[in-house]
Amino acid sequence: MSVSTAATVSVRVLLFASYAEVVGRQSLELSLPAPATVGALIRRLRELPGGAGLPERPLVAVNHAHARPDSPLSERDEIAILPPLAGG
Amino acid sequence: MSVSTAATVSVRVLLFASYAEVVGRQSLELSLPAPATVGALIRRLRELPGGAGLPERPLVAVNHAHARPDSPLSERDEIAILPPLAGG
Amino acid sequence: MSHLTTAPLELGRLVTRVSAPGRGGIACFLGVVRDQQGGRAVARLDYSAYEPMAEAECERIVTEARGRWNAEVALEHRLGRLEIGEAAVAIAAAAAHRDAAFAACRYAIEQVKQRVPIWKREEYVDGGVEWVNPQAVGRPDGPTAGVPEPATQTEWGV
Amino acid sequence: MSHLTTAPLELGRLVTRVSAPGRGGIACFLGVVRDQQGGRAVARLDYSAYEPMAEAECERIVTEARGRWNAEVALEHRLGRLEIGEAAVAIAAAAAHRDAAFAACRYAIEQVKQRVPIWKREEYVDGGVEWVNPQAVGRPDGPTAGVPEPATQTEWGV
Repeated sequence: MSVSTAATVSVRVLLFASYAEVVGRQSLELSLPAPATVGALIRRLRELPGGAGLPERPLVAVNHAHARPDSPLSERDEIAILPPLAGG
Repeated sequence: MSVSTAATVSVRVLLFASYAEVVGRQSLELSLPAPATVGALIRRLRELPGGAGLPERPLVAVNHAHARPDSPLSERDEIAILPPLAGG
Repeated sequence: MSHLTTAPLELGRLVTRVSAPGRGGIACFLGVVRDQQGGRAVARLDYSAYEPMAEAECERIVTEARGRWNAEVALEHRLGRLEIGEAAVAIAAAAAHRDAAFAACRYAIEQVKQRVPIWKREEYVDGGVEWVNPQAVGRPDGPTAGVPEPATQTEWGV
Repeated sequence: MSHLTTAPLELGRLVTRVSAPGRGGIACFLGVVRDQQGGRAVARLDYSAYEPMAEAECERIVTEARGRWNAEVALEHRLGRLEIGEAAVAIAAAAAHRDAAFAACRYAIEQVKQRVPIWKREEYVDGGVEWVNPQAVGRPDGPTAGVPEPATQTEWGV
């Protein structure tokens, strides 16, 4: 459950493929101190149970577009943590 | 009609597409003094009626393979004079 | 236009979609499930995707090809279970001339591999199962294959 | 295997012919009759060939692609009357990976244009008729188009 105040940013996090297996879930909601970035979110995720299996710098998408560690997060963003892509 | 002796080489000549229209025929037989080359054949062709419309150095094939002006001709070779290719 | 489907891909349908009287060259690509991967015999595989983002990335790739080469690109990726020999991705790129068609087709497949969030779970004849990491191909690495190293694929963004 | 046909080309048939379990990449090309040439509206056209040599050259191209890229290439050129939008040439090249497939496909179409004795007679909407000289494209040259200049196409042999 996320709690949104002026001082926090609540986002939805999606995990896929091998990352969903490593962490043991496919989605969660997180609140981070504002201003929040992708990098801060990843650090938090890696502290959660199972989160240490995630790499320090995974591929991340914010609202369906590739993002960078310093990309800012906004309230209700959809953040996807993407294992190495294998399409094609 | 070709006449084959030790001193001549008789070949069949094929003309295609625009060259057949320029020369007014699609095939002919020619005898050339031996030893004969592609270049000598072209010089002879350009002296025939309508032959002046052929270029000095057309594409030429001997027995279904691209040839050069100095390629030798043998008795009964099939020589094709090829307008600029436009396949594909 | 959906770029993802669980149905078998049909290249002819994509060719029809990009054809037009002014387009004289159509370059296509099919990526087909091979019978082996890193020396291991593959039995079958499953593709899965982060679907809304995969659709959006495919559409961006199509738009980029149109802008760069004035080429019309149709692009489909299959999801779900595939057998050996079935096409996983199909691309058709049409342009006035062949240089642009080939360039756009090649661009599309390279960008699909780099940017579109799709994953592949391979089942091997020996009974093993792995999430495929293209960065790890050539060094078959058993059960740890599913725990990737830090991302180098697109250096965080494209 | 005949490489020349008066029937409509079907890319799917060529793809089937080159497919095999170890070949993960299939690159294809279709050359399609455009609605204009050098700014002139094309109505239709006729392809003709020096058929035994055209067959032999196509087969040599296929063999060369196999040797250089370990790629299996299927290649067909249509002859006779074609309408706008119909395919004049179809190529499918399959290899273990896409680099080789694209290289073989591109090689095949370039070599077809350079080496295979095929000619194209275009009929224009304005009533004109020309034997097409690819070397002259871009300088529409009326009735003299059929009288070519000295060959530069392959410098007498390949």
